[in-house]
Amino acid sequence: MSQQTSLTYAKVNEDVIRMLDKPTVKWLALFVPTLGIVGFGLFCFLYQVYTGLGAAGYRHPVYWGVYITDFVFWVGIAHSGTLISAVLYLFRASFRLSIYRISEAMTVFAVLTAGLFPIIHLGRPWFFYWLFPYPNQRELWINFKSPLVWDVFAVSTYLTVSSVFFFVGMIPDIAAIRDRVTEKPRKIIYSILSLGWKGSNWEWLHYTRAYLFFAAFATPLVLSVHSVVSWDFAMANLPGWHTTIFAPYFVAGAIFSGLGMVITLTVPIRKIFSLEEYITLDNYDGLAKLVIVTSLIVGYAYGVEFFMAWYSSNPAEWGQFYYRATGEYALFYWIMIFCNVLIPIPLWFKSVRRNIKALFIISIFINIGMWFERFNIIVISLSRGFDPASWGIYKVSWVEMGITLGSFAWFFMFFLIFIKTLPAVSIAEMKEILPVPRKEANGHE
Amino acid sequence: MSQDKKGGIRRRDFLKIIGVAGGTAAVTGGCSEPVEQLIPYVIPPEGIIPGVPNWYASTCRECPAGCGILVKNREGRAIKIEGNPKHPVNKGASCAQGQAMLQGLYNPDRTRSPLLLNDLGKRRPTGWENAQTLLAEKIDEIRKKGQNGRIVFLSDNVTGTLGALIDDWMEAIGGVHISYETYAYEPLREANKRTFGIDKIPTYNIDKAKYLLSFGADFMETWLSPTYYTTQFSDMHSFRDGSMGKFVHVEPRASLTGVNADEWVSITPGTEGLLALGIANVIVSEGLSQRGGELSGLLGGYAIDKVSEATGVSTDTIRQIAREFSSMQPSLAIGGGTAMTSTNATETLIAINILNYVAGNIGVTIDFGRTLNTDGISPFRDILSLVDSMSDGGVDLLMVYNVNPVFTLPKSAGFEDAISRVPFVVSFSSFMDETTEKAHLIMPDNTTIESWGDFIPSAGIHGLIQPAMTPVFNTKSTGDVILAVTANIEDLKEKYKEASYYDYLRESWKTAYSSQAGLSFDSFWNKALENGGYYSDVQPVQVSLSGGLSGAALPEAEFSGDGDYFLIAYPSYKYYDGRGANKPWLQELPDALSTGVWDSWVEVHPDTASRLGVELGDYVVIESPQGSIETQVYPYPGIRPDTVAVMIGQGHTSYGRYAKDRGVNPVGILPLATDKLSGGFAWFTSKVKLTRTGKHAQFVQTQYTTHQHDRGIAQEVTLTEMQKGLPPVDHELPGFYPPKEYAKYRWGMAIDLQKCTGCGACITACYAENNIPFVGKELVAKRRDMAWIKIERYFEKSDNKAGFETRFLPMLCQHCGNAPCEPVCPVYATYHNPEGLNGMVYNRCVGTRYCSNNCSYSVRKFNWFQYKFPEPLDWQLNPDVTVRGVGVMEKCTFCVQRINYAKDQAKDKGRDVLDGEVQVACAQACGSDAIVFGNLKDPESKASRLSKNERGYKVLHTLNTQSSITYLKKVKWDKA
Amino acid sequence: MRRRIKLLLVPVLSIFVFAGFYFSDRNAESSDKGPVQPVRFSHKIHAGEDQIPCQYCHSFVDVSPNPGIPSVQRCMGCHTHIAGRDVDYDFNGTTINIQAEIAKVRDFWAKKEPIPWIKVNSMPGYVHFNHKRHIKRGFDCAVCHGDVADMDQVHRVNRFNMGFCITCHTENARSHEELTSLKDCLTCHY
Amino acid sequence: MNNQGVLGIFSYLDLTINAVRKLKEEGFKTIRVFSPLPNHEIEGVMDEPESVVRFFTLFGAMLGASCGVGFTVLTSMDWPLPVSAKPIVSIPPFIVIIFELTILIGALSTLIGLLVNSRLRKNAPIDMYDPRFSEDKFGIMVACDKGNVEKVQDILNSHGAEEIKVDGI
Repeated sequence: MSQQTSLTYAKVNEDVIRMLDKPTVKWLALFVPTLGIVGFGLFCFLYQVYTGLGAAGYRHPVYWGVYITDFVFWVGIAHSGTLISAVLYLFRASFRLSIYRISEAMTVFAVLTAGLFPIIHLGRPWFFYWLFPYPNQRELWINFKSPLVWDVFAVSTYLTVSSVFFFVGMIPDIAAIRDRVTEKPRKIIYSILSLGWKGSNWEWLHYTRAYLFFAAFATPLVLSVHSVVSWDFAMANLPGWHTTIFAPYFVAGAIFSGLGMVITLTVPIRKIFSLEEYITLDNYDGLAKLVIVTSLIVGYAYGVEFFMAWYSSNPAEWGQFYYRATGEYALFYWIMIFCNVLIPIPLWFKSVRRNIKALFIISIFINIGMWFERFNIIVISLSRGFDPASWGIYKVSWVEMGITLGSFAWFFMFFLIFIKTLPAVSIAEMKEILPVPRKEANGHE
Repeated sequence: MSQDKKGGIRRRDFLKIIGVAGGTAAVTGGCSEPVEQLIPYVIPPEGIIPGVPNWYASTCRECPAGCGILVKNREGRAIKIEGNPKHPVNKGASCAQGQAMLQGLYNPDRTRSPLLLNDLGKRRPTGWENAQTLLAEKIDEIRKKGQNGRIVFLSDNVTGTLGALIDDWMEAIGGVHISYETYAYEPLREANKRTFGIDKIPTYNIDKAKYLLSFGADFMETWLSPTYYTTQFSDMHSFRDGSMGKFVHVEPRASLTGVNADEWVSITPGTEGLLALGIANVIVSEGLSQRGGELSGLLGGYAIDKVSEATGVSTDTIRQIAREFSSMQPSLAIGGGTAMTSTNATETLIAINILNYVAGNIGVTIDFGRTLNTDGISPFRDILSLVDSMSDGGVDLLMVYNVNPVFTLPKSAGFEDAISRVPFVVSFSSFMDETTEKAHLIMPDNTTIESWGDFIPSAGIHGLIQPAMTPVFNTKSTGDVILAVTANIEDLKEKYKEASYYDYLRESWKTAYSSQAGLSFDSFWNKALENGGYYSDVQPVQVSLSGGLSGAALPEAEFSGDGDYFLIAYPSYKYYDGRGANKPWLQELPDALSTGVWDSWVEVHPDTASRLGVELGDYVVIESPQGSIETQVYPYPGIRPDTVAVMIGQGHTSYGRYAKDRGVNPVGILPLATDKLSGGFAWFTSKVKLTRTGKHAQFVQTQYTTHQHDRGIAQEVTLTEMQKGLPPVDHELPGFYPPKEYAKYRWGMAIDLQKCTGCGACITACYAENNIPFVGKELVAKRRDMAWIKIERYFEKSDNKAGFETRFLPMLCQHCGNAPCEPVCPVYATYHNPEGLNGMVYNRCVGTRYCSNNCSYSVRKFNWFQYKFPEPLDWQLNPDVTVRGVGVMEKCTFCVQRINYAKDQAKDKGRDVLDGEVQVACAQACGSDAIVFGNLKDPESKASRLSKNERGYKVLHTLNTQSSITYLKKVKWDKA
Repeated sequence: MRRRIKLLLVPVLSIFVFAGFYFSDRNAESSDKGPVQPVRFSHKIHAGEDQIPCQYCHSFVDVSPNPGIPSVQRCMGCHTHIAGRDVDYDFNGTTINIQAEIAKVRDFWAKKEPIPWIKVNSMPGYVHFNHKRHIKRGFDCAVCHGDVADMDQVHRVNRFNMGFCITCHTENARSHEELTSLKDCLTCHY
Repeated sequence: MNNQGVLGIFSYLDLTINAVRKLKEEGFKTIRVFSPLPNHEIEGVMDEPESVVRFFTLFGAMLGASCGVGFTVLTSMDWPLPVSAKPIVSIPPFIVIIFELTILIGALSTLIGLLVNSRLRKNAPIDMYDPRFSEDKFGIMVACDKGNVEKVQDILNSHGAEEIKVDGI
């Protein structure tokens, strides 16, 4: 796809690298409060460690709550990044090009954020390393039958692979920055990060090949990670968790929420850095279509869950779903339905898909809806298990709110640093959609 | 555990005496190694081996029932109470109150030394010598006035040696001994006197009865001897050989005993006597019994229609009860609770006696041989005259022992004001209760566990009390104090030759009993110590109906106050008359019916609640002419719409941190009314107004549902179904993997729902055995209670007369063969042990809590905080059980420490563990034998045989968890 | 090129970290001299020179999970008669006077106070170790406590961590069934 | 031998391709083409052998899979702790671990493959570079002996090189 554009190779370099100029006051005005909120989140966590996990709002039988909701939410956010960068790369969908770097960064930072929550939610977080298999004098290993260990492996693999993918994808661009910046410290740092990249045909040969393999690894990985996360629930026998539909349902949900977050993030960046020529309406149109698809899948899953619960005639299962829609948490349930199923409906219209403001608002709703989806799945199911005598209601505490808030700030902190230090749009790949400079106007293509 | 410097409670001295090696138990986690000290004995006590428990037989004094107990002592500390199997009253069982005795012993709010009120109104510690001299001087001073009766010793019904000593002492110093029992059963004695000419309370043989008709008698809670009668009831009501006894409970409110009945008959307050006579009339007039012809004149006045109208009980029901009562022989009618606390109580109980007589139960299920030892109890009018005399300045010295009349008497009795006028009040209480607050001198008594003594609950049962540990604080047994004080009085110096109360006790036992046993005194004494007392058979006494009854009349019960609702202030099976309220285990033990904890509430019928516009947790004001109290509403279907009920025991204004300012005391607003004939205090005479306040708070419960929502958790079958025979069920569903094999042991349990009464003794026993922390109301409100075993209670719709039936189900870790919790733990902190236990390794747990999420039975608990045991409550901790630290999961372990101990002992003997050698704490405590623990691999073990019972089922068996616990369905009488 | 070498450091470093984890809490012979006790009691003199069997003082070791610390009375059983030589003695590098040390014990006895010994070998509260079972199985005290008879001041010879226990349990199991029960967590942790 | 480097800088791809083609015809073997983006035409004209990164990937993935199998099975057998009546070695749950390790080690090994092949392995005796290559210029570097420097310069010049640099050791 080649589009009408005034862009040239040099201008791409110019525009992207311009984003890395000295932080503006506006940027600092964003960054400093963000740091403050991260600090507050850290304080909440330390307070929780000091007093015990009771500082959070957990109560029998709801032993997982906001932290695991946050975990699944952030892992979900991560997913669309990999989808855009890897899966669409394999499908050669060119609308990904301008946004894939931002999504990939989002992936890495979201996984980085998500990875904190399993530790935050531990009763004894100082023993978190017991979850990793390492040789020890006790001669004890970990239980590979536990979905949580799968999680440990899946999330750490995901973090590693997506970071590598993110980094490798940036090498040529970092080299471009290196070649442009003049200040000594920046030059040195970018030189090191560029690993001496020169863009020779030999490098490109291995690079493209390796990149393809990374994409090929990342694609099943992205599907597996959220499947594994979903199995944290589906492997349990709890009504509301124990369903086979969970893996695809979660993957679709993850991509849905991730696309929402991509839109939420790119709209302001596009505006602030005047990237309208890079991130085009066509790009958003493509994203919006994906949003529709995933919204439909998620909506279908909501329906199927209900249907199966009714069809199974299992009192525990039906009791659970009836309760979701009518019980104490019904508001959250209907927020979820509203945000995830109803709100995306206008996207069927092209005019809405190409309306940045509308997209932005819809994306915010999707983020909210998907957070509540996880909350509903986790908390409502736990509130009503098999044994009615144990039923109980969960109430979120300020500590959990603080940490959740902190996690958002933590994510944005990385993002803000990223925007100012690394190329937010892929320089090398942007050039791929521009016409190659030729002496003779009608060359090969 | 490192030595604690603070506290100042002679901990060091204590350690010196007991010589603890190392600490008791430590917290998991943490890697710092503080300097630990090893404190050896100076002189090792005989027979104590550190690390090996010693058991001491003694007698429980938490309520007047006088059950036998065994106190487990480790390294000099009492750590567990169990029922004494050799004791005829409780036969090894115990109740929650008995289990919680240890929290009285180790209560952090105990009075730690004698206290003297100084001129500034402050209490200052003083020495024993000083206190004794002071008391002796006071006595001397008063005696010099030359007036008898100006010294009053107010105690509970102290039977046995101490009672005799007090009587003797009072006589010597010219004082009066008044025995005040909160629940004195005066109408019962009066009725027996009038009916049979015998002023005593008999033993009822519930176990021999096939039909039990209770008029308000809460025999599973407080009535006479609850553990004894619970055991008997369990026997009578258990299903065997195709039949079982039937139990009908008549009361305006379904008490815990009431909900355990096959039928609860709601009756208009104060008309129980009418119903009894009405039933008797049907029996006599329909010729259902040979007896009672001579009473037809009397009974003729109680025609069924008239009775039905007055009582609100349908004629069908009356007829049905009459027929069953006379045909299911032997039967038994008992009276208590509301039937015994209205103004016509004596007449009501006479009516019940007549009913028993008519059905031929006297001498069969009612045994006047083994009578309760109530002779010493002073009549209530003596208490009232004491109040008068105190108010008039007629008492110069009041000594209070083991009673708390300021709390247990209604305000209208004026005791509080009266006692303030006594110039010198001495309290022997070990706790700062409301009466002790009025005392000038406090001479704290040892608790039962620290003292020598004896107690005679009923004829032929001489329970011995022996100390199981040295006193925790600077307290002294009152017997010793009496001896010492007497020695300080100039002319009485030589009165008691014995140096200590222990010697006095031995002497008294020497004269009283040694000849009877035909043994040398020392061997008799040692045997008594071993058995927890001396028990002799008592010949049954035949009684006959006295002549004057035919002219007896049954007056109407009188109620005062202009409210719309009858107020039942009912005695609590947890706090008795309020004395249990300072024990956190009891506060945290969920009430069997409301599952409420740490507070009071008013039980209101749901219809009444909606009429008042209130719901669960709303505050209402209950107002009588004598005062008002404000408490939360608990809508309860088991109460008449015109009646409300509040539990006695809370609402302390003193009595330590756990009791003070918690809940309300309904006794406070009762009018001073008495039963007309016996003069006993009548609790059930008030009509109160209820007004909503608009205030609302969460009603802190441990169970927020009342229905099973078709989950089939607590199941039942009808008697007819049982008689036809149930189809055999295979509990082992096919699994994906082959079933697990066990070598020698598979520990398991059988729980008979037919027997479980919901009393909660198992819960408290579990707390005591397993170092389970109590967490307080605020955390229970967040459902963070740590109980390893809970009693689920469901009110299920039923076609019975009440419209609902109650099912209790003890829920604890099922130790599933196919446990959902195990595979999800990432670090193997929970796993399946080769003996079928679901192991929980605290120190490996990182706290992901996934196991609890995946536990279908929701029995896992999490340590949200580092829970505290305020010193010296931590002395009670079982050294064999790890004290769990913050952030780890915990749950029932099937008392693995006991299993390991039994295996260790068996290994010494070179054999395997035999059936019955391991008793888990809950099964041990259970009075109704509902919980049976044992090795399922041994086909002959009791648990194994019960597990194969046709009534057996596994909770949530469709999940194929292959749990080790088999529940036996409750058997229900079909609608007749 | 320097960068390339640095890259290689990553795997090397991680191997070090793992090895560190592995070896850091292996059993290392403690070179610690042990705590200084309130009375310089020499096990070397009592158990070594005088050949007093361990169980004479630690008398509950075969009947109870706790071995028992001798009461002061037990000390005085001998030291009523034995006042000790009035000689200097090299006690792990500190010079003490034997008679003076015994006098301390007599002091405690006179005051009827226990001697506050400092614990040398200890286990966390979540481990339930039973001395009786190990002694009955025929293990010598020295297996865990080292050659106490050769120590003046007793010091820790083995770190009693789980690796120490489990190695011994694995080596000494006589049958598969016994191994299962010896490696069962609930044998020690409850 | 081949210790001289000549670097030609081009603005247009087609000119670059032609220059390479010519150089190849002239028998120059050690040629490097710089470009700001990967390009198939350059790949085509250079005709380098297939990248060996794929073997790293394959080997890594296989190593990862076997690590996964070995790790799960051996550690489970090391101290058999039964959970929920499942066999000690129960394959289905292990598959997840095996899969994740396959990807992890496969990806890491690909990274190593990339680093080793494109950076660590020296494929030319001399390094020449111009910062504009990362922007919009193409470049051709030819390593040759001293005698051929001029010839190369000529070829590059004649094919439209905008700038030519020569470097030597």
